[in-house]
Amino acid sequence: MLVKESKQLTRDVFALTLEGQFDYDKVTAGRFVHVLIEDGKAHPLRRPISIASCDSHAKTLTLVYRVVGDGTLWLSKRIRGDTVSLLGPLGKGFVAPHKPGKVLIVGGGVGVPPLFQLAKELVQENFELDIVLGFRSQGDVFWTEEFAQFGRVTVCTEDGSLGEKGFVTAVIDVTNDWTTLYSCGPKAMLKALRNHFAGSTIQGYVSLEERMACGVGACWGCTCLDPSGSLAKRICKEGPVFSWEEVSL
Amino acid sequence: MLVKESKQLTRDVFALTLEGQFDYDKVTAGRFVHVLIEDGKAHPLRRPISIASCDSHAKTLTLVYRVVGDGTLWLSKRIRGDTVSLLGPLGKGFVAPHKPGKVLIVGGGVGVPPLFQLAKELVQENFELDIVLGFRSQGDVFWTEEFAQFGRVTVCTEDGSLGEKGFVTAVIDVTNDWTTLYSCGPKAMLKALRNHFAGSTIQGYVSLEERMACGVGACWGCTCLDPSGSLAKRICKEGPVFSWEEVSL
Amino acid sequence: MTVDLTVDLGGLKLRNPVMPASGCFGFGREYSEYYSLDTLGAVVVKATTLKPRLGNPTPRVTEVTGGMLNAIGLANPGLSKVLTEELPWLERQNVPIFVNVAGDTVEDYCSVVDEVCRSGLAQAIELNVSCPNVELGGLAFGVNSSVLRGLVEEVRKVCTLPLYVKLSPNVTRIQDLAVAAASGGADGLSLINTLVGMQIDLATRKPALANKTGGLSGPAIKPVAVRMVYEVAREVNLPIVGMGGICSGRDVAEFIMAGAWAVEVGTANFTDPYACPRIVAELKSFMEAEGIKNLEEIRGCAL
Amino acid sequence: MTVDLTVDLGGLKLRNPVMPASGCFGFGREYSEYYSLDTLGAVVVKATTLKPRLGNPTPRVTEVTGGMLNAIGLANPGLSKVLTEELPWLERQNVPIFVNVAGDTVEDYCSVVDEVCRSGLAQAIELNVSCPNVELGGLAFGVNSSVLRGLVEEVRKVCTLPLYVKLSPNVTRIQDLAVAAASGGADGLSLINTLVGMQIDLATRKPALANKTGGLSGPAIKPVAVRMVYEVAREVNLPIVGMGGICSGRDVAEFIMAGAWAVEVGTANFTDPYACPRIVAELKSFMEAEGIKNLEEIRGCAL
Ligand SMILES: Cc1cc2nc3c(=O)[nH]c(=O)nc-3n(C[C@H](O)[C@H](O)[C@H](O)COP(=O)(O)OP(=O)(O)OC[C@H]3O[C@@H](n4cnc5c(N)ncnc54)[C@H](O)[C@@H]3O)c2cc1C
Ligand SMILES: Cc1cc2nc3c(=O)[nH]c(=O)nc-3n(C[C@H](O)[C@H](O)[C@H](O)COP(=O)(O)OP(=O)(O)OC[C@H]3O[C@@H](n4cnc5c(N)ncnc54)[C@H](O)[C@@H]3O)c2cc1C
Ligand SMILES: Cc1cc2nc3c(=O)[nH]c(=O)nc-3n(C[C@H](O)[C@H](O)[C@H](O)COP(=O)(O)O)c2cc1C
Ligand SMILES: Cc1cc2nc3c(=O)[nH]c(=O)nc-3n(C[C@H](O)[C@H](O)[C@H](O)COP(=O)(O)O)c2cc1C
Ligand code: FES
Ligand code: FES
Repeated sequence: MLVKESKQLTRDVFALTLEGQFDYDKVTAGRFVHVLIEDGKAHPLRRPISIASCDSHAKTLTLVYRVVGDGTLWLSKRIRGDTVSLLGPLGKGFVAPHKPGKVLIVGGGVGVPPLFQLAKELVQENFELDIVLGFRSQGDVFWTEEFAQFGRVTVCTEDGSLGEKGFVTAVIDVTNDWTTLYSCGPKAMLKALRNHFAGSTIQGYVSLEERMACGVGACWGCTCLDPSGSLAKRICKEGPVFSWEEVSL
Repeated sequence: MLVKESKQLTRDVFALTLEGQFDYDKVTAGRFVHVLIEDGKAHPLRRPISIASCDSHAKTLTLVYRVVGDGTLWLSKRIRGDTVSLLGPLGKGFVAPHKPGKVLIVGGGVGVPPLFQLAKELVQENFELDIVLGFRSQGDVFWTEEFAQFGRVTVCTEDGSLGEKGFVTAVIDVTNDWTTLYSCGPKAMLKALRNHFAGSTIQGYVSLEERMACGVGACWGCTCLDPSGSLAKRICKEGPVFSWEEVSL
Repeated sequence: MTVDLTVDLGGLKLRNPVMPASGCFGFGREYSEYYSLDTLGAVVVKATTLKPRLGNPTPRVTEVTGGMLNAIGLANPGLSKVLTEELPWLERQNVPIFVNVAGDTVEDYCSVVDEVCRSGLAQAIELNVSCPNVELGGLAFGVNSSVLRGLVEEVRKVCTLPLYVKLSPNVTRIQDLAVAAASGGADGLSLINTLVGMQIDLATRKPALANKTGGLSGPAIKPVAVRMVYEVAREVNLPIVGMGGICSGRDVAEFIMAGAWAVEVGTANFTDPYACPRIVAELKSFMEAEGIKNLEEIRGCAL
Repeated sequence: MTVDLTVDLGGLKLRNPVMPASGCFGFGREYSEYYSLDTLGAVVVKATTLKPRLGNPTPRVTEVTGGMLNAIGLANPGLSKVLTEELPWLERQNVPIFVNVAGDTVEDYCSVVDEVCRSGLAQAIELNVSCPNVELGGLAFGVNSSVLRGLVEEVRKVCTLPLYVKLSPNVTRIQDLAVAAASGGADGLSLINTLVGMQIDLATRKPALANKTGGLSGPAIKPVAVRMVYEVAREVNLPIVGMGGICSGRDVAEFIMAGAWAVEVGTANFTDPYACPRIVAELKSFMEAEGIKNLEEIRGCAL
């Protein structure tokens, strides 16, 4: 696809908007694309990046990513008119709530982006949303205003430099009447959240990350285990979104 | 250096003009630069390319090369404003004639470019030049008019589609009174030329090619042998220009 | 010019010499969503073991310059599911099937090979001998000539299909192992499996893979693979399936010239899901441009 | 934060752990035109043999993805010129000198080592054991434990300098060769030399190198090199000089974490003539950023 715009959101987080042909119909929140780095010669493995936002009318796709290594650094240097090769959309995204009622969305760091597309889709289906976004520090915060159009947003930072101080669990009251929880972020956050809601009837979903090779389910590089520990699931194929019941965190 | 202009001369030959800082003072005809391909990650070896023309006032350098593989293909895609990393000038270039008198310059294919800078330098020193340029076919011919400003140019093509038909030796009369011969081109041509002048007192010089790694004399990858076959010479360091007496072809 | 891409692997006819490599193509389902599998010479399925295996802990793949490391650890659904759920589906795709077989003991190998042969669902067996031999303290079957020969002899007894032995490159002289496999009764040789490698994660200061070491694959290993195919082709008169870093039709030509009859493509599938059919097309154009009528014309020409 | 880059290789003190690798830096003259050699930990000179050698026919270098193949064939001016023309010059550059020694017979090695030690012009010997042993029909000294041990024992008798044995990676278990070298009396180990590889030139349909096979070096081999350093560091308690594909300060850190005490940089010099001093600077910044005070702090931390 062609780069339409590349925007730096924080010190190390970028939003890349691509335009052109893509299987827009198959996009649902939580699915991801597998991005080729340069011509793949020095970098034979593609990079999995969640779809942060998708506009099938304008034919654009937005990815939001943190620069952490060679691949994302290369990506951050693409400018308008450059070509980027994507595979996707891949994986299984978020499923709509089984029950009506209020929905809680919790994102941490670069786990926030896929929740944007999710919030957009849920609001279209008239769900009421509470959104909690956690970041390390003020300088890492992005897109909180964009989320505000979809629901009530609470921001927290680990050092308290913006919003509430502490981890996302600190600002989430488990006695609230949410029916469904969607979360994406560091594994520690996902675990803490599940523990936080231990005993609750809320239906929880997590989006997981693992190093990937194929991205399509063929190499078994990216597995996680079911809670019994005896069955492997491919995060790229059966996931990246799983319900709490499906996986051991 | 920065790409100032890239011009396609034939189906597969390109002229790349670079501008910016360079050790212009050390340029002499026959010396070469060692060109980095991309960031060197997939292509750790630089590519040796002769300096076809150099203008130390305008601070530009021109390389003329044939696209034969990955490296030269990449080079052919550089556009104005792109950066190309060069090492050089490297090697030993053509030395001025020891005796006054007429000079014969013979180039074949992409052996032609370094002779352009040579012709320019010799004319500045008031030598009279005969120039013979051989190509495979009409479509491969380039820069013959540029050479015409320096002397009498004879063009020949293997298939006779332009100029004389045949190899360069076919149009060179050994009884002519040249004191010095400079040649650059395929090894078969260099050999044929030397045989052609067997018994003559002409002082002959050849510019040799070999696969190179370091380009600076450190790896001994690019050697050729002296006529006795018992001494190795590094083409990148002691060459690429040698007198007939120095090397076995 | 018409170019003949077919290969006759000792009676087993392939449409073309390009097959996806074991472990890089699952059992074919995933890539069948990208193209029809009957465009391939054959499909080599994931290593199949007697019992299901979860494989190693993650992370089990990581990238390195020009390649990747994997320590999947033979994760697979086990023989019984492979026979009931995977191979029957794959058989319907109209493409020859090579079943890659792995095990911890000679007995394991024999049981799997026996059942696969009896099932009638496969066209050839590829013996993955890079697995640690638990009876011999974890040394791989494929690094010792007499151990390898012993394994191949036993498997041969139950194997009614063409038997390809897939050699490990982590040895001093691969031609010795090739000879051992041949004298044990192999019908052909596949090479190379991955080179053992390691990457250190500077953030954790520990090996990047949970398993510490992993198998290096991709373009980085191509020169080693071509050399090994060449060395084996000079000493053993059996069909060779070459692999290691193949990304293009020109890469295939290099392997064929070094003595391979057919090739497998592994890591390149991850870079480009259409790699295999693209490589078939590129090989065809290369042969057309060079006036090569069939593969035999160039097979081993560099020897 | 001040960072201490020095290394104490069993008494031999180096300013920093970065030295150019043998064969990739001549005798230092060429790169001394780019920077002052006293910025280096040491210089490892080109393999030196008893008699001058022309080496193999050309082409003897070629590029592959992420690396290169070389078949220089030990071209060098021979011991006597090295002692009279090369080492005296290099000694004046104020940098420790490792003389890489090669030979066809045990006697050759001993003669060269003996004379280099007597000359007083070197600080250490690096024994290149990847050379074919003419007495044993061309099998390399470095691929058989007892042959290697025998060589090292003989060299040890005449070697009065620290003796580093440079191991070949083309073996089944490098740790066995490391143990053999150690028991033969090595003071340290260098690893890895190049992997044997081949490239086919599609235009000629023959191997690209006149010698057919060549040594693979560069980033492509780094994962194999890191793994081997790790395996050797776990089994042998000697200083290790690690190498194979090092291009950056971060690469050096990987080797140190895998157990290396110092490193050599080969192919990277060709990509960037300033590679060695750049890598020293990068290593320093990495250590500063990570709060690592000296190399011992991270040496072998991934083990
Ligand atoms: C399903 C999925 C969705 C993701 N979505 C996003 C997103 O929307 N925004 C974002 O910033 N990041 C996302 N990530 C993480 C992202 O894939 C990595 O940050 C990225 O691959 C790093 O590449 P690099 O070359 O910069 O880093 P390097 O460390 O140089 O990469 C080396 C290798 O490790 C892999 N790798 C490194 N970190 C990770 C990681 N955290 N997860 C998976 N593989 C990794 C790379 O893919 C590559 O193969 C997602 C990961 C997964 C699995
Ligand atoms: C001193 C010198 C001066 C040269 N000047 C010119 C020039 O002015 N114009 C021009 O068109 N060509 C010139 N060449 C040849 C040029 O270096 C090669 O065509 C070029 O390196 C090919 O690179 P590639 O990546 O396109 O080809 P590939 O074949 O992909 O290259 C693979 C490797 O082989 C080497 N290689 C391939 N062909 C040659 C060759 N003929 N000579 C040396 N190395 C080769 C490459 O450098 C590279 O390391 C010169 C060569 C030398 C030694
Ligand atoms: C993720 C992955 C999994 C693999 N699994 C197997 C396997 O199960 N059995 C096997 O024989 N080889 C396996 N291999 C090795 C490949 O089949 C092939 O030999 C190797 O990757 C070299 O080819 P390539 O460079 O084209 O990938 C695996 C390779 C990779 C990358
Ligand atoms: C051109 C070239 C010449 C080499 N010559 C020698 C040599 O003479 N002696 C030796 O022990 N190793 C020699 N080597 C091997 C290197 O010293 C080093 O072990 C190897 O290249 C791996 O390091 P690298 O990947 O950083 O290049 C040579 C390598 C190259 C590329
Ligand atoms: S990345 Fe290959 S199965 Fe998930
Ligand atoms: S290329 Fe290294 S010596 Fe000439």
